Amino acid sequence: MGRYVRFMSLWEYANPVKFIRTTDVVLPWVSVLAVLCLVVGLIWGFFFTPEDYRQGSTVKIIYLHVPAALMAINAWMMMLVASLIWIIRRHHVSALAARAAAPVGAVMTLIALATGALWGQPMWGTWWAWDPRLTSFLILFLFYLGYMALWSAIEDDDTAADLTSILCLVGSVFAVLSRYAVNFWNQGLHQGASLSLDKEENVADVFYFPLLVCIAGFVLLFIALVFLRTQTEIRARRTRALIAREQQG
Amino acid sequence: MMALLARDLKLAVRAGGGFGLGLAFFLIVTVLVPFGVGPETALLTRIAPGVLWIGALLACLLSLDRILALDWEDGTLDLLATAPLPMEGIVSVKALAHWITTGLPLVLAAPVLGVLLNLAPGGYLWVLVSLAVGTPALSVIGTFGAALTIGLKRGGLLLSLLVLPLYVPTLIFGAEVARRGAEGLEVATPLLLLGGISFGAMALLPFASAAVLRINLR
Amino acid sequence: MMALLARDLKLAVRAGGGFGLGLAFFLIVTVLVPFGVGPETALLTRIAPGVLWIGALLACLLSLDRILALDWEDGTLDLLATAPLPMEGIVSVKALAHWITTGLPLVLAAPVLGVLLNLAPGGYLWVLVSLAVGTPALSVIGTFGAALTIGLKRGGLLLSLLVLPLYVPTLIFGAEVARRGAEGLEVATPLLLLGGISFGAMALLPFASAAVLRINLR
Amino acid sequence: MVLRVSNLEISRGGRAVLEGVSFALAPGAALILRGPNGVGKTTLLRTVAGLQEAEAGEITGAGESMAYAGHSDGLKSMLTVAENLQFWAAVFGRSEIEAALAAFDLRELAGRLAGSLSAGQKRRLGLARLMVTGRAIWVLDEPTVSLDAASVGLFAAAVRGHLAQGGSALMATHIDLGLEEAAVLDLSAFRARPRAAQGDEAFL
Amino acid sequence: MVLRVSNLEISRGGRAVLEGVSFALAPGAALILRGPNGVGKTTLLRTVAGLQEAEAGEITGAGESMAYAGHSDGLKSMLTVAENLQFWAAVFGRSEIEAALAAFDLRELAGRLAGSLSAGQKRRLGLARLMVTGRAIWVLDEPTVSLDAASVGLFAAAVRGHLAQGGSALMATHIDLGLEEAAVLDLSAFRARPRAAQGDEAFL
Amino acid sequence: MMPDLGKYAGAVLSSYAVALGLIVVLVALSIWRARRVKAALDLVEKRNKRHG
Ligand code: HEM
Ligand SMILES: Nc1ncnc2c1ncn2[C@@H]1O[C@H](COP(=O)(O)OP(=O)(O)OP(=O)(O)O)[C@@H](O)[C@H]1O
Ligand SMILES: Nc1ncnc2c1ncn2[C@@H]1O[C@H](COP(=O)(O)OP(=O)(O)OP(=O)(O)O)[C@@H](O)[C@H]1O
Ligand SMILES: [Mg+2]
Ligand SMILES: [Mg+2]
Repeated sequence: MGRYVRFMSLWEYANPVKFIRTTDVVLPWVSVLAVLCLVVGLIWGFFFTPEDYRQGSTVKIIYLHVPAALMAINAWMMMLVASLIWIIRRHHVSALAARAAAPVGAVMTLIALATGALWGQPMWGTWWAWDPRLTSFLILFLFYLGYMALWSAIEDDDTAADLTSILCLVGSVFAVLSRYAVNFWNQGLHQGASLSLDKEENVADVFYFPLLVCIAGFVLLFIALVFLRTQTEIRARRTRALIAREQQG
Repeated sequence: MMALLARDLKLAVRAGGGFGLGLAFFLIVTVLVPFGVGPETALLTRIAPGVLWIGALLACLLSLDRILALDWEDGTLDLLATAPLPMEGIVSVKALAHWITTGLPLVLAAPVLGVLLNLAPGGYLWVLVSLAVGTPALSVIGTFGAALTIGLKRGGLLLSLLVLPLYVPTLIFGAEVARRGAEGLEVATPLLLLGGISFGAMALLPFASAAVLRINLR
Repeated sequence: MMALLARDLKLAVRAGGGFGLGLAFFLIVTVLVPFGVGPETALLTRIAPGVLWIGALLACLLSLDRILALDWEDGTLDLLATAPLPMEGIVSVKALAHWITTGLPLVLAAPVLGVLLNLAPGGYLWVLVSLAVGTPALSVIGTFGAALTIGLKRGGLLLSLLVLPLYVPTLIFGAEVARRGAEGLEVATPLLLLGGISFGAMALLPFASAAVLRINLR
Repeated sequence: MVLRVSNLEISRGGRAVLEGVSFALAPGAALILRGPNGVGKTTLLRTVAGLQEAEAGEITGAGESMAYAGHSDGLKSMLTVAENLQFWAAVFGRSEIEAALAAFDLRELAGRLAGSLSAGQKRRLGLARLMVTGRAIWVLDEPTVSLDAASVGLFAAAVRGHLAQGGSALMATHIDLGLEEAAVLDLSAFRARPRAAQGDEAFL
Repeated sequence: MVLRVSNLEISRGGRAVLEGVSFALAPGAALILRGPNGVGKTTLLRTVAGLQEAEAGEITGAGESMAYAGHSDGLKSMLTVAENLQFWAAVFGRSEIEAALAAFDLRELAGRLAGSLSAGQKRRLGLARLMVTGRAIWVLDEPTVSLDAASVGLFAAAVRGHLAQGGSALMATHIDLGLEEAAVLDLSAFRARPRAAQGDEAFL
Repeated sequence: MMPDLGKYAGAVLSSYAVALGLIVVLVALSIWRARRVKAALDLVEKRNKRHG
């Protein structure tokens, strides 16, 4: 017999069947962990953290707002990587994973926007300001909308995958450009990054740890949803393929 | 008649039917305005009612070519013309379907988008009311324009051009209601006039649209 | 290449070719704005540069679907794809033709429409310059969107949806140049950035458009 | 109801096309229109269907008892076969579509989206539409385009059934439909003398 | 240049259509593709023309020496006949259109707008386009649709002239073209086993 | 048990409501569609096995 292959290549998971089999095993665990983290983090944050001396109880919004904002960007990043994989190696699963991630990312963006707006009313006295960070999130939301609209408008699956991948690439470039443009256009109210390593601006530890748990929860939730939705896309595609074969033969 | 309405609504929500695109367009135009005129909130508050109205109008405008053109291209209109439905009824139902799939979502979304433009607190109600009263007129007038330009290849731009002047009175009174509402002034007069336009358009324009459509089907 | 450009320009000016429709749309949108936001001149002066930019952008947008769709429908694109022209060249020429027939007239008309909006005296030059530098980017980006949505029935609204977010940086810098110019501030930085976007889009996007078009022709 | 066309004169795109066309179509009868491309068959049928006006002459008996099927089928690709038929049945105030599905061998396809049908299947659906209208006079423009032999047979059977129930059919076609009982009218004989239509004539 | 197709496998809309198609087309030769509707003639020709990719197999010798004419003619209705031809000549780096006009009896129509032509005249103009490309291998999809007998004769003569000059032609058609010297390939024999195209196959 | 949220109760509670609501809707839709698609696929697969 040939040499025993110890490590399966990562690309093996690009096989739809293998993907479904593997994720079927992993999915329940990820889901349970996600729920666990979310419940623990949110309860901890909501019930057992003190009020901030400046922001009062509104600081509790951070446990939803920051994780959602992070996932909104990470989801797009993931779609970008998946699109690149599809363009270069043409693995169907990655194209479908990108498709599956888009609505999740869009909802995360929406959550960040909504919680931010609700936060802004007490803090800044306005629901909405054309702050660069808020504005670029709004633009990100528009990109999600366009991406999803294009997917649903094209009938042929591979064509849709090709076109949306290119849109994702071009869109990423323009999203970054927009970010700079918006920064140039209006200097904002929003605070800077808080999780960065320079300690000056960072939130206090009491808020920090439950926040980390919540972020973990959102990441796991994202992974679980993307796995589930990718499975769904694969199955839908397989159904279409089988029906097409029936009709032909 | 009901069958036609049900079918149009069904087609709009099926994949690729374009439901929600008008809404997304409205959102985007609203977002673009601050990029154009600058981010000062006081300024935005002042122009918010007008921008919302113009945005809704443009979103309506861009979806007009779907009202009749698809049915024209695949021959459905020819067949409907020989069916036992009055042409006036057909165009009215088409306008109604357009309003339900485009105008109504715009009406409901406008207050949310008002947040982005720092609409004055008193304005939300009146923006909603003025759009609710005014958008039916936009759909009916737009159907007339669609009937006029049917059969022209890529006639979208011409359609916009024909319809925009017809939209002027609706826009003037609609935006006036919204603006006065936002500034806390009396709104009864423009609202009445707006209602009058909407009502008049709904009552009379279908006859013109039907006539135009019959001519174009020849 | 030159033949393609010449043909596109000829088609645009022949009866029914749609030349001038973009301009007319620009005019109408500009005229509608005072109806929407009210007639105070001070307010109009302030928003004039932004309105001109948004108007130009929308006029561009509405004419995008003519760039490629007509050639797609009558089979010309299939034949061009088998002709000895690189696809990148084809889309670039198409974008150029669109700019000459739509962007250029808008640039020239903008100062005239500025009068209607009480543009500040210093603004005329900079509105003109910013549009001249920025509209090529609009055409090139729009060609990319048109290539993406080709073959979709009545894809006009989807096209708008895809293209508008891509227009954001151009609009921001363009309007910024115009606004700063009108207020007598320094314009060099945004103008440079605008030029950079225009230039980058012209240099790189045709490759994306060509790739998309090849996929859609399959 | 007898469809009666007398001394009809029609024009298209500003030019007179046919003149002096007369015929009558009694219940139970079928009439096939023939003639080279561009002679005016489509124009004549559209006039009979009331979609365009005649320049002169009279048409009686069509109107409310007539169902028209033109070059395009008026199908929505995003609706299923059954939904398409149900829609047209509802428009004509009816609801029964089973017989129509059966007559054109569409039962198996009833759940498929119309957009996923082949050209011939689409055409069959377009013809099935006639049966759900419940109208007596069928006015058909090249009904068998893109149909294979078996489907043409289905169509001929459907027309025979329709005639047997007292209906009638007026059809333009280049193809042999296998309907020997139908009368044939060649339109070449009615070509209009070259002249402008009435709209233009006012300027001559 | 010999056009050589070997063991070609093609798919359309996610389904395999033909497989194992092989043929060679030498200069001076013509090959006619036959087969029922939907067998995959159009798909095969588009693949040869490079407009879509093959699933498997090889095509050599096409590319830069090939001119394609599909179901649509790519005419602009707002340009005149001569302007349409001049445009295509310029695209292929040439300028001579007289011979093409003459070959398809279009001289008298040269100044008319293409939009005002009849369907058959439009098709003649579409075929004349081939002659101004100067390409050696013609790839034609149903070239004689809507042509009358005389025009089919003009087309056959044009093809013969092209072959005599060392060109070659690959044509799909349902109609008899009057080209007895052409070889015939019936595609029915190459129908693909029912299965999905590669894109879908990953999911089966 | 309920912490005192002070004057910002509205903002905090409504952000939790909105965010959790959106998440629940997303999860529910995902699961619903997953079930439906899986059922459809099972149906087709069974049919295919039966016919060979
Ligand atoms: C409405 C839209 C808003 C969006 C899209 C948004 C976006 C973001 C993003 C992306 C982050 C993550 C930053 C990072 O950690 O690197 C963040 C964090 C944060 N945002 Fe917002 N934000 C919005 C509104 C607000 C409002 C109104 C407030 C009110 C004060 C606010 C307060 C915060 C705080 C406290 C953090 C976390 C701590 C920090 O990272 O500094 N945000 N927001
Ligand atoms: N839209 C139009 N504008 C101008 N002329 C037209 C138009 N449609 C048809 N014609 C002309 O009117 C005449 C009659 O056309 P018609 O379609 O009735 O012919 P037909 O007998 O149905 O032909 P076919 O057998 O090809 O269907 C033709 O000479 C044609 O050129
Ligand atoms: N756009 C499309 N999407 C999906 N399937 C298609 C598409 N076009 C064609 N097909 C299918 O592909 C197969 C081959 O089609 P093709 O057009 O190559 O046939 P053809 O031999 O040229 O037929 P015809 O003689 O009618 O022109 C057919 O079964 C058809 O149903
Ligand atoms: Mg005809
Ligand atoms: Mg074919």
